[in-house]
Amino acid sequence: MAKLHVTLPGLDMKNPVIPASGTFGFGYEFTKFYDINVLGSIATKGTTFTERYGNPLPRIAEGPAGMLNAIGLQNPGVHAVVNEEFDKLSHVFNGKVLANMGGHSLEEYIETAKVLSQSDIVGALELNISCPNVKEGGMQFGTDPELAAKVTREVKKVSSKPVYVKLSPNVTDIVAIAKAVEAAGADGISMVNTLLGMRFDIKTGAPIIKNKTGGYSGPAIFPVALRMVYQVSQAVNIPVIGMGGISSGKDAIEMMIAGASAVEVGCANLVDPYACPKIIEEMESILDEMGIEDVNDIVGKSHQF
Amino acid sequence: MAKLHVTLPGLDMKNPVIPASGTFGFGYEFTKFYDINVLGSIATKGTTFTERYGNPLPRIAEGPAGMLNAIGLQNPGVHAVVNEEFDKLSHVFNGKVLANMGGHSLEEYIETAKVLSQSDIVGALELNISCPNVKEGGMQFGTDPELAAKVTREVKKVSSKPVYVKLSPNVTDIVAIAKAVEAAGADGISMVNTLLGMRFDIKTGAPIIKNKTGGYSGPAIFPVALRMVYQVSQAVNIPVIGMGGISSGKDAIEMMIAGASAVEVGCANLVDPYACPKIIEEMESILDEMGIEDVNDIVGKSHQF
Amino acid sequence: MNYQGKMTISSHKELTKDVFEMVVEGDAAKYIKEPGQFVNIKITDDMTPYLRRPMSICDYDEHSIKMIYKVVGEGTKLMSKKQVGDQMDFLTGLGHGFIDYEAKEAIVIGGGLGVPPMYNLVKKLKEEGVKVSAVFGFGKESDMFYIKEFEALCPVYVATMDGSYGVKGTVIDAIKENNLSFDKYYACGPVPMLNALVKAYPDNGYLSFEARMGCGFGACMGCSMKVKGASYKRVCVEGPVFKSEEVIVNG
Amino acid sequence: MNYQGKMTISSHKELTKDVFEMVVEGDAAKYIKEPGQFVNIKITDDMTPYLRRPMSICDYDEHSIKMIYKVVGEGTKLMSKKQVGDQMDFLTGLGHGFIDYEAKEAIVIGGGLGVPPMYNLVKKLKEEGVKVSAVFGFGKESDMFYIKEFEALCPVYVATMDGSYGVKGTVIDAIKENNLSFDKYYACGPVPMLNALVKAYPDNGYLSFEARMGCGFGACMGCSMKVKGASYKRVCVEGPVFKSEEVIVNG
Ligand SMILES: Cc1cc2nc3c(=O)[nH]c(=O)nc-3n(C[C@H](O)[C@H](O)[C@H](O)COP(=O)(O)OP(=O)(O)OC[C@H]3O[C@@H](n4cnc5c(N)ncnc54)[C@H](O)[C@@H]3O)c2cc1C
Ligand SMILES: Cc1cc2nc3c(=O)[nH]c(=O)nc-3n(C[C@H](O)[C@H](O)[C@H](O)COP(=O)(O)OP(=O)(O)OC[C@H]3O[C@@H](n4cnc5c(N)ncnc54)[C@H](O)[C@@H]3O)c2cc1C
Ligand SMILES: Cc1cc2nc3c(=O)[nH]c(=O)nc-3n(C[C@H](O)[C@H](O)[C@H](O)COP(=O)(O)O)c2cc1C
Ligand SMILES: Cc1cc2nc3c(=O)[nH]c(=O)nc-3n(C[C@H](O)[C@H](O)[C@H](O)COP(=O)(O)O)c2cc1C
Ligand code: FES
Ligand code: FES
Repeated sequence: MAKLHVTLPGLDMKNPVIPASGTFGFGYEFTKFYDINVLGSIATKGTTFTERYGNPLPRIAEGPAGMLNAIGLQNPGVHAVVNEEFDKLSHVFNGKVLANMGGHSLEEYIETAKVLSQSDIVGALELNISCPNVKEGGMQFGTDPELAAKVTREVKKVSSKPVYVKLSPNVTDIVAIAKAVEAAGADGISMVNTLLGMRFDIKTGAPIIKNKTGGYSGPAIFPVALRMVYQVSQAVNIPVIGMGGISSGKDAIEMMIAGASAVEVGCANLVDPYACPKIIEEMESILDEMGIEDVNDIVGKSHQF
Repeated sequence: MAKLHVTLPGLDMKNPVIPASGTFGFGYEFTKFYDINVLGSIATKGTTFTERYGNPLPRIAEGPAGMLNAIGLQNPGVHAVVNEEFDKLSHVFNGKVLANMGGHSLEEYIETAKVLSQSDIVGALELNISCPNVKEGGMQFGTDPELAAKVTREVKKVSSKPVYVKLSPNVTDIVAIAKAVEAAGADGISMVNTLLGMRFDIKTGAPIIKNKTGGYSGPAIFPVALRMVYQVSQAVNIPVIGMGGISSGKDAIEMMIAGASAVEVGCANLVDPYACPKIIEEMESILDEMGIEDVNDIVGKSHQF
Repeated sequence: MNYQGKMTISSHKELTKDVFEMVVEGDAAKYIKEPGQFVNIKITDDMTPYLRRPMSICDYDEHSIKMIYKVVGEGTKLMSKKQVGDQMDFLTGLGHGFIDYEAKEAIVIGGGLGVPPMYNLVKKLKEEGVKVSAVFGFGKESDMFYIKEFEALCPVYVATMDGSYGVKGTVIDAIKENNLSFDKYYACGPVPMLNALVKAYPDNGYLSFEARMGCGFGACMGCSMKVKGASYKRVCVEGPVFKSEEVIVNG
Repeated sequence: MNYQGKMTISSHKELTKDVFEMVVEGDAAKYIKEPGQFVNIKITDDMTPYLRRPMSICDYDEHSIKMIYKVVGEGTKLMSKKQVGDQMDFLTGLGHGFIDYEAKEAIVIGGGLGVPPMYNLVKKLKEEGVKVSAVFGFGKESDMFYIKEFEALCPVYVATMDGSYGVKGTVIDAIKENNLSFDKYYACGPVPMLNALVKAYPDNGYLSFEARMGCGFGACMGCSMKVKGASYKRVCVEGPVFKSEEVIVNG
């Protein structure tokens, strides 16, 4: 049976499959469906320093082979996350989580990182500089290499845990941003966040999402995510956690071939609550069929061509 | 019955539906299926000054709800296009075409524009500064506002016909590029070209497309295209021809609501050779159902929200 | 714990233009606990439509679920083409429904596609000895459905917007014109109707809300509603039924 | 002019592991002109798989088309699940096939899934009075299919890579070991086989090529092949059959 175990900074995981931030809450909704200890890790819901209600409804729309969301980082604030959500989670999950965090401002990122990185259950931080759904902060940090480097550097200073920077695909040159955050001390890169999209109600003419634009994710963005992971993983020397449209074990393997050292699975969890365990099983059986003994052997296999 | 007639610079069209460049050859392949005079116009295959064979095979891959291509602007060169292809086309099509053109260099764009714009069948030029599939030129002109403005300005100088500039979606700020080409004299904007993507053969690990990356198009990119058309059409005062994933009359209407004054239909033609006539009919019946008498009334209807 | 499973269509018919009644059978039905809960359906096996479609439960038992739905878009259109014997993937027993059956005189209020979930509720209320009447609002007479089925259970009062049947106007007009008295009400329907009800009757009501949903089981925060006394509640987990006292009108 | 239409599956069976024979019926069959042409199939009604799937024609008449295909990916897997009575959308009569039947002694050469299109060709050649033999290459004995059907028409020689049946090696080994003489050959199979054939027999051959296709009818330039004496030819329109004289080996 193929070995799925992978080790990344701060994350020693029995397999490379991590539910993506925002699509798995703080984990325990899924305990209704399965034992979440089968997962490599969990990327928890984007956390900010202060509580956020998020954007007005509707927050959800659909596209071909994908969905749009504009949640707007709804979360109870970092103290409630650490004291309540992580506490609840620690009773049902014995691994380490990848604590996703957002912010309005550099200061908010720094303060949030301080608190999060002190929590025992946190293996590493995932610094979201790519949220398209909040007015200030969010994506703007992720589209400018200098700002991206700055927030990375400041968060690294205060974090006692490794820091993954989560990149936006809505940029001309994602490699430049990846290199900038690597130079600023990032321990890894998570990519990609959602593509900025819109849908309209043809009867009224209004955007379906109240916030107008939303983040597009799901199978539809898979080829774009693969391309970016391929480009970035060749350009940096830190591990890349790849995501965007993964919904099968085959997809996860393709993403690792593109250059990802682990994968996150996002909105597939919403459509099929069993998506992650199914992906883990399918990865194992495909690798077995292909005669590959260790999943680490396929990471970046495409780079030789 | 709803009026579908639209008038754009250089293009007086019985309806707003134009097959997109590269997915309709020089038109006559489709005469095997239907009378192409039902179309508003035709965006002809990207033409360069000298003949191009294009990229090695495989040039085609697939994604969820879409396809990737890396044709690489294969075409017989501008003189053969004007003398042979347009000549053949003029026997079966009595409208004006939108002559799509590409180039390696500023000089090639200029020389190509000179020749193309003198052809009678050409209503307007479509300046492709967004082809992701050629090594030099192509997309690089479309990702930098200054370069984009420069090529627009130079082509405008030599063209006797209106010039539409075709934008790449692979950018951080498409509005900046749109404004730059508007300021440089563009008569209209065509958008979007394909999203840069990749797929891998999980057995060998190699990219499926020989050229490695390809342009992703089809329904999967529709929400991204809508968002960009919405943003650009609000920021400029020249008409936008919207495209990216349109495959039904409903899609075409949604694109016009987003802000497009006409639409192009790309790879839908490849899957269903009757895509364009079906879209035209469906647009008419949806508008009738909605009680809208003139298709021009829905252009940019979303901007009021 | 598992409440996901394939259900097989055992009956499917059009009640009135574009409104269908569908009965599905399968084990996942046994996770339904109360009227007002909903199911979330993956209509096809492919990627389009991508998301599940939430539907209320009109009636249910251990092995079957009856739903009534209207064709409004791509997903419901595909659903309407399904045939007896076809299967769809269901998440069942979602959300919190109507659980307070302590009343003397109750009215159930349904607007359009808010009518169906009242069916099982009326049955439950009657079992508990509550005197129930139903007040339903429709656009026009030809939109009406399921009236006979309800009339077999309780008195039914109808309002139509164009006056083509019953009282002309809204459900509130029907309540007033018929001088209906009640100490509790239960409602489901479009948000403007729910808002109007909360304004007219701020207390002792239970109202079932809709929201576009990403998951239907609490994972995505796509359906959060601002309510009094809490920062927010999820329509899919804490709802879809909320107390009139906690609803923020036009929130 | 129209050569698009729904075809209905009238027979569908597995010949050997993952290799299926499917017969479809419908009017679009009448646009097929010659062996070696192909059809392009939209397997589902939805957006995935997005593109059509090209398939050679094994045999055909005015109303029906027989194909043999192997399950290699998502599209062919979905196809293999189709049942008699199901419909798929076809473009038919695509490409230029084998049209030169003037030979004394011909051999048809098929490698793997290149075997099926030879079936109707052998029939045509025999009708024209040509003496035909068939040479087929497979990986191993258990991959073989359709041999009996061909043996009913002409002598058949087989090569397997592992030697489990017939000559060990390639089709060229089989031609040589069996001392087959021929003044024309017709081939279909994987590109390395076609390249080897052109090298060994540069003249008087017709070879059918494959390419990943965007459209199958000449619109997208997805399938252009470099050939001698022209800047390029499209596999889907000018091909899939090319003369050995114009093929650029490893082009
Ligand atoms: C808890 C709950 C119970 C429901 N019960 C019923 C019922 O019993 N009968 C019935 O006919 N309808 C019911 N609805 C509404 C039903 O879910 C939508 O009509 C349906 O999802 C539309 O799908 P579509 O693909 O046909 O429309 P589209 O407009 O093509 O759908 C596009 C997207 O919008 C969402 N959407 C569209 N309209 C609504 C809506 N009104 N509410 C929520 N999401 C929507 C869809 O789920 C989908 O994600 C209920 C909704 C909720 C939230
Ligand atoms: C002219 C022509 C005739 C053919 N005749 C036959 C036949 O008679 N029997 C048969 O089994 N196969 C035949 N093939 C190959 C067949 O088209 C592919 O096996 C099939 O498209 C694979 O689809 P998939 O979804 O299962 O595989 P996937 O790998 O999932 O397909 C992904 C994409 O790659 C393309 N693709 C994959 N493999 C090939 C290939 N070998 N050639 C062309 N495109 C490919 C698909 O069309 C699709 O666009 C023919 C191909 C061509 C071009
Ligand atoms: C409903 C929803 C909420 C999300 N919230 C967050 C978030 O809080 N922080 C973050 O970094 N990414 C968030 N994302 C992005 C996902 O983590 C992921 O990057 C993206 O969805 C692409 O992966 P997918 O195609 O597998 O969904 C969210 C995505 C969805 C669909
Ligand atoms: C096979 C193929 C070839 C293309 N060639 C060109 C081209 O020559 N010039 C150009 O400007 N765009 C070209 N495009 C891009 C399309 O014109 C269009 O912008 C894009 O496909 C998005 O629209 P769609 O999603 O409807 O296909 C090509 C697209 C495809 C699929
Ligand atoms: S729909 Fe996902 S949390 Fe309610
Ligand atoms: S496949 Fe489109 S031109 Fe041949």
